[in-house]
Amino acid sequence: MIVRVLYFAGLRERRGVGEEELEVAPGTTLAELYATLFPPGEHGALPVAFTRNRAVSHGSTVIEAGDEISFLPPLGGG
Amino acid sequence: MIVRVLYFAGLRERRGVGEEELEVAPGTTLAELYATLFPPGEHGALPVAFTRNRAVSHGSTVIEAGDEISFLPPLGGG
Amino acid sequence: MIALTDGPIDVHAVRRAVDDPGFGAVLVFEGVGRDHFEGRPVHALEYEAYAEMAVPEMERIAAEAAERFGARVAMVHRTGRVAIGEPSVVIAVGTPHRAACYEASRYAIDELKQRVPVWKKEIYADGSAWKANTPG
Amino acid sequence: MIALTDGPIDVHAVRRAVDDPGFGAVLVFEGVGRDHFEGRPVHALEYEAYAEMAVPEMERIAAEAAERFGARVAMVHRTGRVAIGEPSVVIAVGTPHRAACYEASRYAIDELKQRVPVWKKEIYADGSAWKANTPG
Repeated sequence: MIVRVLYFAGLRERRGVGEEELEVAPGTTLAELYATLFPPGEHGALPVAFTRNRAVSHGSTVIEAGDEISFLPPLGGG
Repeated sequence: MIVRVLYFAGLRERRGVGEEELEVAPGTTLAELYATLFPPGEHGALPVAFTRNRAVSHGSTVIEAGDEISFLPPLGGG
Repeated sequence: MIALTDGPIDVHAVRRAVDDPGFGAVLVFEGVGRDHFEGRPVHALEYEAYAEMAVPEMERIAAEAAERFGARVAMVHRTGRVAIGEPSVVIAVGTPHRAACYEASRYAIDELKQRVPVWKKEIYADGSAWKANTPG
Repeated sequence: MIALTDGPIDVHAVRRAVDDPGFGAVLVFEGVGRDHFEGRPVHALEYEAYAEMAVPEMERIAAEAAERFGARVAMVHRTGRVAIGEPSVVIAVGTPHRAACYEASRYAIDELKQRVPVWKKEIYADGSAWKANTPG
């Protein structure tokens, strides 16, 4: 199934795009997709907040077809 | 001796002028001058801060020739 | 910038007086004439100051805020008639970080109300009254 | 007025959005780009937002401040490049009395920093770094 994934800040730079459509296997969770897209480096994975359809969600949430997914790095607004 | 007296807010309105020069007997205190100029009415005297030469002073301070005297009603700035 | 003025306060000029490339936080406080007091309509305000004492006292408050909070403070108070909705006082504060900015701004307005010799008259449809600040 | 903008913030317009004849206190907070961070010179800042989440979150914060403090809140955050000395965020708050004004302003900026999905990059002479807010 197809989902839309948005990237911001350091994750956008690592991924090289601001957003893309991805094919995801049914049953995949947000945390699993994140680990696939951004395997931990030498300093470990960047801690992120998971969002699904523009609401904060949990890593254990199962992704559904058509979802808009994002991983929010630590915030820096203000 | 002559002193300069400044009036503000309600005291200015009661006195009818913003400032004037007054003849004061040597040895007069700030509180005595105030009581003379503004005898307590039915609601008593307005509580004031005494100033002498642009600094807050005490009612017991003895006035000297050439002083600039004022009686500050409760403040309302801001 | 520490001043009294008998015309409208140039809020932007007060704000600019605390510009500094090392400041990450700026707060501009405006005390504004309200259209009512305890349910009674207020038509305008009139302020009066003992200028020769008020300006030095405002300067002392700004210096205290600078020492205590590392803040730059600009402060302008109106005298004369102030229309409803217009600021009677504007205080701009700049600091490197925001916590000190809020503390310094609050300090400046609280001390101004307690210490600076300025008086306010509320003008009603059928009269007027001098209004003192309540302590604290 | 709750918005993101990729150009300079019109501070006066944000201020005007909280005009009300019943308000006796108005506070305008500006978060401003500083020229250094921990001793290192900063040349500019770059902000990025998840706009579809950031604007609704700012609206929620403004609604919370209205309910808790009786405040009207206007809030605009920059995206893109922000020069040193320019505001990256402007928050205007109006209330009948000043105590609630300070509380509401502080609430709005603190919550914005914790909850609104915006990111900041510091640009140095020789590189750049994403800078997260510290909690609390």
